[in-house]
Order: sequence, then C-alpha cells, then structure tokens
Amino acid sequence: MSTQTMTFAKALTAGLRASLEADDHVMIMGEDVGRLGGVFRITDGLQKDFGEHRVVDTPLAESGIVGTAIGLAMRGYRPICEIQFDGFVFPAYDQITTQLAKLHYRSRGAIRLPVVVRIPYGGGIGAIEHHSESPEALFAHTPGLRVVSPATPQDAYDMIRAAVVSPDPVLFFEPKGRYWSKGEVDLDSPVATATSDGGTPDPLGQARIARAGTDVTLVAYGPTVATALSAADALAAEGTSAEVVDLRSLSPMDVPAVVDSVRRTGRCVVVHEAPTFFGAGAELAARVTEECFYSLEAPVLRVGGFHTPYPVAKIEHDYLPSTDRVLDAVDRALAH
Amino acid sequence: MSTQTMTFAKALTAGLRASLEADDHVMIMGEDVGRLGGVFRITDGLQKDFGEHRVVDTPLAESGIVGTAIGLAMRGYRPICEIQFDGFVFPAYDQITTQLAKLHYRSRGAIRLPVVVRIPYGGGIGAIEHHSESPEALFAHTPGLRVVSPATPQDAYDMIRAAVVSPDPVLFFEPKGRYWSKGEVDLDSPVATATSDGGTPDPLGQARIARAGTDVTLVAYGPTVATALSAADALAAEGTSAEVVDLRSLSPMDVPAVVDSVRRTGRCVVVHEAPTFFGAGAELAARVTEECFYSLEAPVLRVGGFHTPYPVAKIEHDYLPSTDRVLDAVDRALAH
Amino acid sequence: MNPDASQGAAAEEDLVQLVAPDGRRTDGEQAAAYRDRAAHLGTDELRAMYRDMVLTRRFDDESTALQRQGELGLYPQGRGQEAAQVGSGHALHPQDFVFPSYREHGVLQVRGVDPVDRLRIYRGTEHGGWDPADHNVHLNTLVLGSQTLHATGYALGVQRDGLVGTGDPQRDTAVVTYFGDGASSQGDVNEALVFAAVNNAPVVFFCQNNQWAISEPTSRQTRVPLYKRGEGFGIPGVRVDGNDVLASYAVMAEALERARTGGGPTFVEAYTYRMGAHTTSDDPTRYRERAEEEEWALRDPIDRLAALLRAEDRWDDAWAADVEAQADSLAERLRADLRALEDPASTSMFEHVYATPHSQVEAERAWFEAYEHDTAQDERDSSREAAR
Amino acid sequence: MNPDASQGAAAEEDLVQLVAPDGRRTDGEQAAAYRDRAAHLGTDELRAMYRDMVLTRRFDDESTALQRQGELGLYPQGRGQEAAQVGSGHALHPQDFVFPSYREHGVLQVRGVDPVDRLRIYRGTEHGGWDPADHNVHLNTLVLGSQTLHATGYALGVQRDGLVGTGDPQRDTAVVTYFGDGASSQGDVNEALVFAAVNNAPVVFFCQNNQWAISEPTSRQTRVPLYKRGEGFGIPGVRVDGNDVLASYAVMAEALERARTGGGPTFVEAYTYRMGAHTTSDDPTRYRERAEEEEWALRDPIDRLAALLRAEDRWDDAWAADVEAQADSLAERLRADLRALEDPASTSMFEHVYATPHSQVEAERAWFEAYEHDTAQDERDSSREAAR
Ligand SMILES: Cc1ncc(C[n+]2csc(CCOP(=O)(O)OP(=O)(O)O)c2C)c(N)n1
Ligand SMILES: Cc1ncc(C[n+]2csc(CCOP(=O)(O)OP(=O)(O)O)c2C)c(N)n1
Ligand SMILES: [Mg+2]
Ligand SMILES: [Mg+2]
Repeated sequence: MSTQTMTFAKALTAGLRASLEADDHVMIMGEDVGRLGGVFRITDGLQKDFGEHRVVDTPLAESGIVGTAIGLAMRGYRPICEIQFDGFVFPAYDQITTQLAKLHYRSRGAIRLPVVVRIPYGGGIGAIEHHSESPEALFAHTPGLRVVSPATPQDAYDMIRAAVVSPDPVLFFEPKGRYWSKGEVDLDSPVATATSDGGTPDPLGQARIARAGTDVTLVAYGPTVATALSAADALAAEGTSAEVVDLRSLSPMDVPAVVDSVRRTGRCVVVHEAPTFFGAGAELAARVTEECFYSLEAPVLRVGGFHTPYPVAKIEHDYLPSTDRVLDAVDRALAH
Repeated sequence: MSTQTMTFAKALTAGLRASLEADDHVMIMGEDVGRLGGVFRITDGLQKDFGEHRVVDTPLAESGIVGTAIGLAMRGYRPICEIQFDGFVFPAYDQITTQLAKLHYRSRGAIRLPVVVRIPYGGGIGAIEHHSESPEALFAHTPGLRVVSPATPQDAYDMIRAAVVSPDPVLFFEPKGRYWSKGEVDLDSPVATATSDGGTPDPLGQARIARAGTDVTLVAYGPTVATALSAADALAAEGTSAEVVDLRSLSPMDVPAVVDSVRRTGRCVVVHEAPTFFGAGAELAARVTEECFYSLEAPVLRVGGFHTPYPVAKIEHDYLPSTDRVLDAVDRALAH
Repeated sequence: MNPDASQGAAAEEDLVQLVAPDGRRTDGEQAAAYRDRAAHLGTDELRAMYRDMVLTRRFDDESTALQRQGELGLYPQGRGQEAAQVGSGHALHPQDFVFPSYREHGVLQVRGVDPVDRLRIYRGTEHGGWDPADHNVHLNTLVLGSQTLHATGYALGVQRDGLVGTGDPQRDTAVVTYFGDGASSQGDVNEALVFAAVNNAPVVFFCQNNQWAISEPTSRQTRVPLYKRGEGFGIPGVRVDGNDVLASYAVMAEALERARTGGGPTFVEAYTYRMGAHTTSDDPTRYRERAEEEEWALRDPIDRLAALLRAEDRWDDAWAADVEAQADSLAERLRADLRALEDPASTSMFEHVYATPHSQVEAERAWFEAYEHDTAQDERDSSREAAR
Repeated sequence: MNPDASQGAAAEEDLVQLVAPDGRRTDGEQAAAYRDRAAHLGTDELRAMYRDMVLTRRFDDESTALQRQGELGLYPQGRGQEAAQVGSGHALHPQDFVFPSYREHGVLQVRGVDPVDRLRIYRGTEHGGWDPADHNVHLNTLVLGSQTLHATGYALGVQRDGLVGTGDPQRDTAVVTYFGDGASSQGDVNEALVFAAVNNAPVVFFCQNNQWAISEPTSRQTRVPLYKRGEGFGIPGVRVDGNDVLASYAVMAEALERARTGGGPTFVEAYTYRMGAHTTSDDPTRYRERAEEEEWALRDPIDRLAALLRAEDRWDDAWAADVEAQADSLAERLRADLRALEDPASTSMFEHVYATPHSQVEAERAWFEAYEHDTAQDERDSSREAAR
C-alpha cells in the first residue's frame, strides 16, 4: 500500500493522472489547463505528460466547453471539464441543465454522457466577486446530474476517479479553500465503480462518518467538514459528543446515514457555505425531520451563508459558517 | 369599482397594458411579443396600441434579452422581458444570476434594475420537453432576485403591476396551465408599491389565505393553489377543515403567515409541481419545523414533482401533484 | 419579399442555384463551381431525391392531419423546405453524423429514421424517439442552437479518432448540424463557430433560413445575409437556393468533402421558406401576408424537381404513380401504427434518469408504486371522489 | 510573435498605425483615412495623453507594489495597454458611457475615476468602487463578456432617448464596451453583436487583443484576425495598433462619431500586448517566452509617444519633470489613502441586497446582529476557545 501525505490539490492531480492513464478516452478540457496547469495547478504537468491532445486548452466559453464535451462523450470520449471558478459556471448552465442532465433520459438510455465538470468552489480565500461562491444547490435540484464534493485528500483522489468512470454526468465541486490542506492518501485504493444492476452500493452516493459521537449530529460536506470537526473538538472538551457526517454527495443524498445518526443523537445541525435559503440544508432538514420525527429533541438547525451575494473579502469570515456559529447552533439544539 | 370576469391570461394583459400606460419608460421585450402577441397571446394587441418602440420583438437569444434589458434599466427604462417557456430561461441564467441579481449590491445601491422577467411555467398542458418545467427554486436560492407566482386572475393583474414598479428585479412565474381559468378582477385596484423605508408591507412578499381552516395547513403557489383548494373541498366533505395558504412569493417567503396557520392546525402539507428534492417545499418544511417544533403533530409533508426530468405528456398527470396525492399526504399527516 | 430589402437583393445575387423555378438548369457564373458536384447525378439519383421529397411532404401532410385529429399534441411542418433537407441529406455518407433541430423531417426521411419514431415526441410518448446510433442521426434538440455545440464536439471526436483526411471515402467522416435563421442569434451557435474554426473541426453548419422564426422575420436576427456569419470566425460561407434540391445537394457535397478531407468547417445558408405555420399551434395570418406565401408557392421545391425531370425526359408516369402509391402506403401505415402506439407505463418516468442507481429516484419510484397500488385498491367514499 | 503565424502576418498588414515605434509619423496608405482624425491634436492634447499614460503606468506599478505588500488581494496589470486605453478614452465625450472589463485602468484614469476607488475591489472592501453616474463609467465586470450586452442595452436606451444623430455634438451620445481577445469567444459578446447590428445601436466594441487570455494565446480563440469578427454580423471592423496612442484615438474617434450620428456599431480590435502577468497571482514564465516579452518591450506605448513628442519638438523637460512629480504624488496619495481605507462593518454585507425590504435578509441580519452582540459578551471556557 503506497500511502503518502499530500495536499488535497495534489491528490486531485494524482486522481486525474490515474484516470488519464487508465483510459485513453479520458481527456481534460478547459481554460488554461494546459501549460499553466490551471489557475490552481490541479492539472499541473498533465499536458506535458499526456500531450495537447489529451489535455486541451479551450476557447474562453463555458457553454462551448460543456456543449462540445457532450458531443465528445457521444463519440465515446470521457471529458473532464474544468470550470475556472464557481462564479463562471453559469454561462454553461443551460448546457448542463437542459442537455447534459437530460440526454440519457431523452434517449431512454441510448446516450450516456460520462462527463465530469470540475468546479473549484467556496470561499475564505480573500478573492474578488464570483470567486468564492457555493452554487451546488442550483445543480442538485436538477434530475440527471450527480453532485458531489470531497472533503479530504483521500476522497479527492478516490472520488475524482469514481466520477470519471461514472456513466452519469458528475458535477464535481472542489472545496478550493481546502486545496492546500494535507492528508494521507492511499494511491493504491481501488477505483470505485458503480454497477448498473443496483447490487453494489453507489460510491458517489454514500456518506462517511468523519467522527463518531452520541449527543448531536453535525452534517457537512466539502469545505465545512473541517469546520464541523473543529466544532466537535471544542464540544468534546466541554463533554458533548458530536458525530460528524460528511455527506460527500448531494445528489443523491445519503439520507439513511444521517437518519441513522440522528435517531441515535436526537439532534442535528447542518453546515454549508451556500446561503441556507433554498440550500442543501433545507432538503436535509426536511428529510431528516420526516424520518426522525419522533426521535428529534430539537428542530434540525442550519448554519450557512446568508441571503446576500457573497460579500467582499474583508468581511467574508463573518459570512462564512465558523466554528463559533456551529457551536452556537449546537447550544440552541441542546437547549431544546 | 370596475370588476370583470376574465381569464388569468387577460388579467395579465390588462396588467401589462396598465403598466405601459402608467409609465413611458416601461417596455416589453422578447420573442414574438409583437404582432403575434406572444405564443400565449399575453401581449396581444399591445404592440398595435403602444408601438414597436414599446413592445419589441428581439433576436432569438435569451441572454441577449436579459443582458440588454439590464443596460436599458441602467439608462432608466423598465423592461419586462418575456421568456417563451420555462425551459428556455437557462440561456439567460448567467445574466440573471451573476448580473441582474447582483448589480444593486455590487454598486452599493447606485444601480437599480427594475427588470421583470416573465416566465410561463408548469405543466399539464400536454406539451413537449422543456415546455412544462418549474425551475423557480433555481432562482429563489439567489440573493438579489424576487421570485413570485400569482395563482388567481386578480393576483395576476395586481402582481404584474407591482412587479413592474418594483425597483428590484422580479422573476415572475406565470402558471401557464391556469392561463385559461377565469375569475373576478377589480381593474381599479391600486398598484401596490413597495416603500424602501420598511414601513409598509411588501406587496410581493405576502402570502394570502386562500381558504380558512383548522385541521391542516396546505401551502401552495401558482398552479397548485387550485389543486390544494380542490383537496380542501374533498376534505371538507369528509369533515376535515383545511386551511390553504397561497404563498404568492418564494423570495421572500412569507414564513410568518404559514407559521401562524400551522401553529393553529398542527399539520402542514406543501404542494408544488417542481421536484421536491431541493425544491421550495424543502425550505418551507425546514423553516416551519424550526418555528413550530412544539406545535407540529406530524412532520411537514411535501407533495411535488419527482426527481426525474419532466416526463412525456402521456404520463404527465402521474407526475404532477394531484388532488389525490394531496389527500394521501393529508391522510398521512393526520395519521401521525 | 424579405422585409429587409437589402437582404432580398443580396439573396438573389449571392444565391447558388442550379435549377431555376421553371425546372431548367441555370448557366450563370455564380453556380459554375458547384455544377460539377451535381453532374454525376443520373435519373436514378434524381428520382430518389424526388421520391424522398414526396414522401417527406406526405409525411408532413399526414402528420398535420393526425394532429388535427388529436393524435399528436403538436407538429412542426416542414413544407417548403424539402429540397434543402433532402438535397443536403443525399450528400451525406453513411458514416457521417447528423445533429438536427426539430423540423428536419426530410433529413430523417433520407437517413431512414422510421416515420412513426419521428412522431413519438409529438405524440407525447417519448422525448426522443430512436437510437441515434441506428442511423447516425441525433435526436431533435429543442433548445435553440444547443445542438451546434454537440455537433462540434462530436466532430472533434471524429478528428481525434483519426477519421479525417485519411483519403478513404468509406472512413473519412463529417458531421452536420441543422439550425434555423432564428437560432443563429443564440450564443451557443456562435461559440460553436469559435470551437469549430479554431480546431478546424469536420463540421458543416447548415442554417435553413426559412425567412421566419415563428413571427419574426430574419431581419430581426441579422442585418447582413446569414451565410456571411461564419466569415468573421474564419469559416467560409455559401448561400444556396434551398428550394433547389440539386444546388442543396451540390453545396452540401462540397462542404462535407471539405470537412472529411481536413478542410475544416463550412457555413451553409439554405435560403428557403416555411410554407406552413411554425407549428400546428401557430397562426401565421397574425404576422405575415398571404401574398408572400403565394409568391413562395411558385417556387415550390417539389414542383421544381418535377419540372426538371420532365424537361430532361427523366419523368415516367408509371414511376410517378408508384411514388404516389408509396406515399399513400406511408400515410396509411403512419395512421395505423401511430394510433396503435401504446402509452408508456406511468412508472417509466423513473427510468433512465441515471445510468446507475440513484437513491432519490429509487425511493420516489418505490413510493409511487406503492401509492399507485393503494389507489387502485382504495374504495374511497363518494364525497371525496366527487371532488376529484 | 503571435503563435499563429497567419495572424502575425495579417497583423502587420491590416494594422492602422499613425506613429511608428520609433516615434515618427507613418505615411502609409492604410492609415490615410484616419490621419485627419488625429490632425487637430496639438501639443497640449498630446501632452495630456502622455500624462495620462504615465499616470496610468505609475498607478499600475504602485498597485502591483501594494499587492506585494499585502495591501491588495490581487491586481491585474495594464502595462503595455496604456495607448489603447488612453487613446480611446480621449476620444470620448463627457456624455458617452463606458462599460469596462477589469483591466481598463487607463480609461478610468482619463474619465477621472479616483485611483483609490479603482482599487477598492482589489482590496476587498467593495465589489464595485464608484457610482457609475459620476463619470459615466460602469463598474468592472468580471464575468467575461457580460458587459457587452449591458453596453448594447444601454446604447439602445440612448437611441430611445433620441440622443443619436441630433446633430448636436454636446448631446449625441455613444457607448463603448471594452473586452479582451479571450472574452471574444463568449456567447454573450456574439449576442451583443447581433442585438447591436440589428438595431443599429450606438455602441463601439473595443476589443483589446493583448495576445493572451491568461495562458492562452489568441490563436486559441480565433483563426482569423479578431477585427473581422463583426463583419458577419454586419458590423464593420478595424484593427488598430493599440500601442500607438494617436491611432487608437483616431480609430476610436471615428467609431464613436459613427455611433453618435446614427451610423451604428463598430468593432475595433486594438492590437497590443499585456506586458505584465495576467494578475499578481499569475506566473507567465509557465507559458510564454521571454523573447516575446522583450520584442514587445521595444514597442512600449509610452516610449513611442515620448519619441514623437521629442521628434516634433513638443517635449519640454520641465513639463516632463512635472508629469513625473504628478506621478509621484499620485503614488504617494494612493499608498496613504489605500492604507487608510477602513474595512467595512460586517453588517454591511446585508445592505443593498435589495432596494426594498426583503424579509429573509432582514431576519438574517437581525439574527446576525444579536449573535455578534452575544459573542462579544460571551465568556466561553478556554477549551472551547482553544479549538477555534
Ligand atoms: C432557447 C430557446 N428559446 C426559445 C425557443 C422557442 N422557439 C421554438 S422554435 C422558435 C423559432 C425558431 O426559429 P428558427 O430558428 O428560424 O427555426 P424554424 O422554426 O424557422 O425552423 C422559438 C423561438 C426555443 N425552442 N429555445
Ligand atoms: C465567464 C468567465 N470565465 C472565466 C473567467 C476567468 N478569467 C478571468 S480573466 C480570464 C482571461 C481573459 O482574457 P482576455 O479576455 O483576453 O482579457 P485579458 O485578461 O487579456 O485582459 C479568465 C479566463 C471569467 N472571469 N469569466
Ligand atoms: Mg426560421
Ligand atoms: Mg487578452
């Protein structure tokens, strides 16, 4: 087992490299993914090693990127599209929503579109407008798309490879604020492939218990898993045992895993960076309440962004869900 | 008081006409809105009466329609954009989400964008793909937009006029399946204007009690208000008194009105055509549960579309929330 | 007749035409370069085109009638555009791939897509209707212009597969995408031009300018002839008389060959006319003049090819009668088979949302099946029934 | 030096240039039509342009330094593009309206936008920075190409206001939008060309082709010179030497006059070079050659104007020293005022989301204020503090 300590970013690069190696039809396309290696260097070195043919600098047009990726996929390729920042996925929104999500359905299964759309997302990096947003809920509502977000280097490595082999389109949200965080990565871990007969569990649809606990369930994904874990640390020191569930996938959402936890703890706080209004936490709260109605000691509480555009960098840390705000919510849940 | 019986569609036309009459800077722009009067004839006769200058047939490009409307609004105009069908709003999604929604914030109030985007939405009309969708949640999650949907001819007339005078951008979702339904419309009703000092209630943000009741609260908006009312009729015959709340607006959402009702009834079912997964009902359920935790006898239940693309016409009635499905949910709520 | 006078003038000037409306072959300079492309077409080929045009029109008329009878929810007529579609379709090789919009009944006819399959979408039983791999024809795309990017991407795939410029006509592959004058304004179409040009993709942009986008004349989309659109992207353009099946064939044959041999994309504007309504839901009397329709009726593409066949002694009454008979039986089969189409099962709505299991879909499907089952068994009291 | 050889050749051929890199006025045919446009510019005007270019560059250098010192989160340098921006900016009338992208520091300089205001966005204290009405300059737009549609819409508004072709130079109004070679590929830019052309809108599309879109050379966006892009939409195009301030002025003056007098839109490609990195976060050594940068350094726009001034005896050392002094004081003021900028209050994030009250925002703001208040008061135990 070749386990190494590496950054989240490098784990992604390793996952992309492994995907390019495993299948000739895998290709990377996007703005500046070639010589530059992308503005975050996630594709660093890949064009050099795999050629301009496999790692393609495209014109600056996101609809064009996703739209041509659909055509390439119809011809048997497996394009991995890089969107430069969260706020720049919207020119491609029509292609993603009306075409990428629906062609498998429209063709009654005749067309498969194994397209991955990688989107660095989330805030906390001191950036200007459009560079810190969390638009995942705007995709999870659309049937036909899988929407996932890894939280650890190991998951970055495993989930990107699983996304590439998935026959379904995957919106792959990368918590850019975690790119430089480090962790152990087993580079020999198997590629999780979904089977279409429903026999094996869906690798892009299963939550992970990031920390076991008994008094309250904290649910998070992507960048806020770290926030939830830090809150759990603080709570542990106070004698409160928090379980942390890393959702990993928003569509599908592993509700049974959360329900199982909440049935034990009786309390649930969900944390994400996106505005809570119409956000993923709403879906989770609605579902958990429906299925744990008699075990809940308090309503499911949501900690997230506010109903404002992502604010200027100087005050973004007041906008983002912090450890303190999670603790505040836990206090409120426990007070019930 | 000049009250007339008219269709929902005609009430909208009357509201647009009144808006064009009231302010020279109001204009209508979109595909086929001129001589044809729009594919649903909502702008019927308006170009003839107000001229090609006020009612403008644009090139076939939705991003261009909304993008140029933003520029026109910056120059002092009040454009009302017509999107031909729900499924064709997505090419304009970037302009709506990154520009229309954010320019007021970006400019710290210096720029106001009184743009209305009219979107006929919803199903049940036997149409082909992209012509029956309910994408409202994909807009309500974005701060800076108001998202509303009238359910009656009177509201169609009142809300379109209020939307036009609103200094904020309004996504105006028209339940196309109700276009031919009739109702009384008071054409002398005053235009509800929002005041910026917060003193008067927000006319585009207040729910309406469509029917009073005591045993269960049914929440709906747009096309499903009629469904909820028909369920209430059936329940009444069985001795169950249902209150029906017509939300009218999704952003903002009049949560206090629903909370007030649910505190009295103890049960709540929310009904919309959009898929429930990440839909408006999730937000409503999360909020109502949070605020009515101790008055709820049952979890808030959702009746809506499924997590599938809008299906083919031959089976759309199995997809759409029906009276029966609402009754089923009420049964489940009452069984708790 | 085009509301924009300047375009009308240009139309006549720049138009590639091989057969005049009276059926005689033209001899102008303009078309000289294309004449050779059609020179090899003998009686059999010309008759095959005629047949496809007649069958396409019969399909059109029959579908319109079926819609009136309530058998279809909607139908977009192709009348008037048969030459543009059948001519361009005949220039395709089997390995070429087509990305249509929604009005290309003539192309589907040429490619062999089953007539009933073509109507499933309008009957409301399917969103698609056929397997694209069967005839190398993608499904209809209703979001205007989106398919031009798919076609460009597919062409980039063909290029990567090494199937451009091999010199083997059985292998070299081109892609064509059809779209309308209205769709040309969409950002996607222009991005497709960018991607195609920069990569020299083997794709033909075939724009049918039928003068109208529902109620909007082409002058609302452009102020210069549309065939020029590609030039600023580095894509050569040509305007062909879309009511002339030979010219449509020849121009398309050249564009496809350029694509297959590595010469890159071409923008073809087929100048034609939508003789019918936009769809069966449309009412063209609200926005266009009868006189315009009548003038274009004189340029009917089927009449023109018939005139050519007669003028060149390629016509044969027995053969023509057989074509009519084929049309009759197509119509008959269409009526019967369409009516026989079964409605999909309600649970089919949950199928193919994803290629792999998705818990949300599965949970909802399970709920729905149980609900359907219960409802079927349920004996509700009459008051509740009444309210439904 | 452009990676696409064909473009490099075309670049030289089609380029409107009034002043050669050595400072001498050109006398070629190519530019004859534009020479008159710049003929009236006397020493005062030329010196004013020089001053604006020097101040723009000093602003650029100082901002870059401030970013290195941690006073700015990011800064996109304009070095090398001063002539294109200052020249075109000087052709504007006060009533004209500008829609910039994000690198138009020279245009903002000419329009009088306060230097500190220009940096608020990069300091992270505002998303905008100024009131567009103050100088008829819209805020930066970061979503590539979006602003071209806003500009077109604004121009349609100007047209509706009756402020085109009145014959009164004080009232006739034009709109200009700036965007880059990379942005030209966006659907929005092409839709803007459609809307502008069809409506004959008084708008100038000013595309600064600085050879690079971050790491991608212009050949990744187009295979023909960009100034041709508008032609297929019916919009005339011109390629100007963007390192020649006189040519940039003259070409823009003509385009603006066409717009103001009802002649419709123009597409200007200013052929120039981004001498710096894309932004302070970028590392151009990863994707371009030092030799290329050095070659372009020989065409420095400020040097060129200085050479012209000297060659024509319009230079004066005392005046030049004064310009330097002005640059020094601009830099000094920038440093001081920028550092003095206060951070916004955290609650300001809730302001201006809507122009009218919105219950969601109000509820969250109320919650946040109470939370902030409580947190401030709170004495938590140390273990919890430690974990934060
Ligand atoms: C993005 C989008 N916007 C609007 C529509 C509605 N619509 C369907 S067909 C049509 C007119 C298209 O005109 P054209 O491209 O000229 O093709 P034609 O119908 O004439 O064949 C419109 C506006 C659509 N299908 N897609
Ligand atoms: C829609 C969109 N996609 C991607 C980006 C990220 N991005 C910012 S600047 C840039 C390059 C722009 O190049 P160009 O238009 O030539 O302008 P330049 O930076 O050279 O001035 C990119 C890709 C963006 N801002 N907007
Ligand atoms: Mg058309
Ligand atoms: Mg550039």
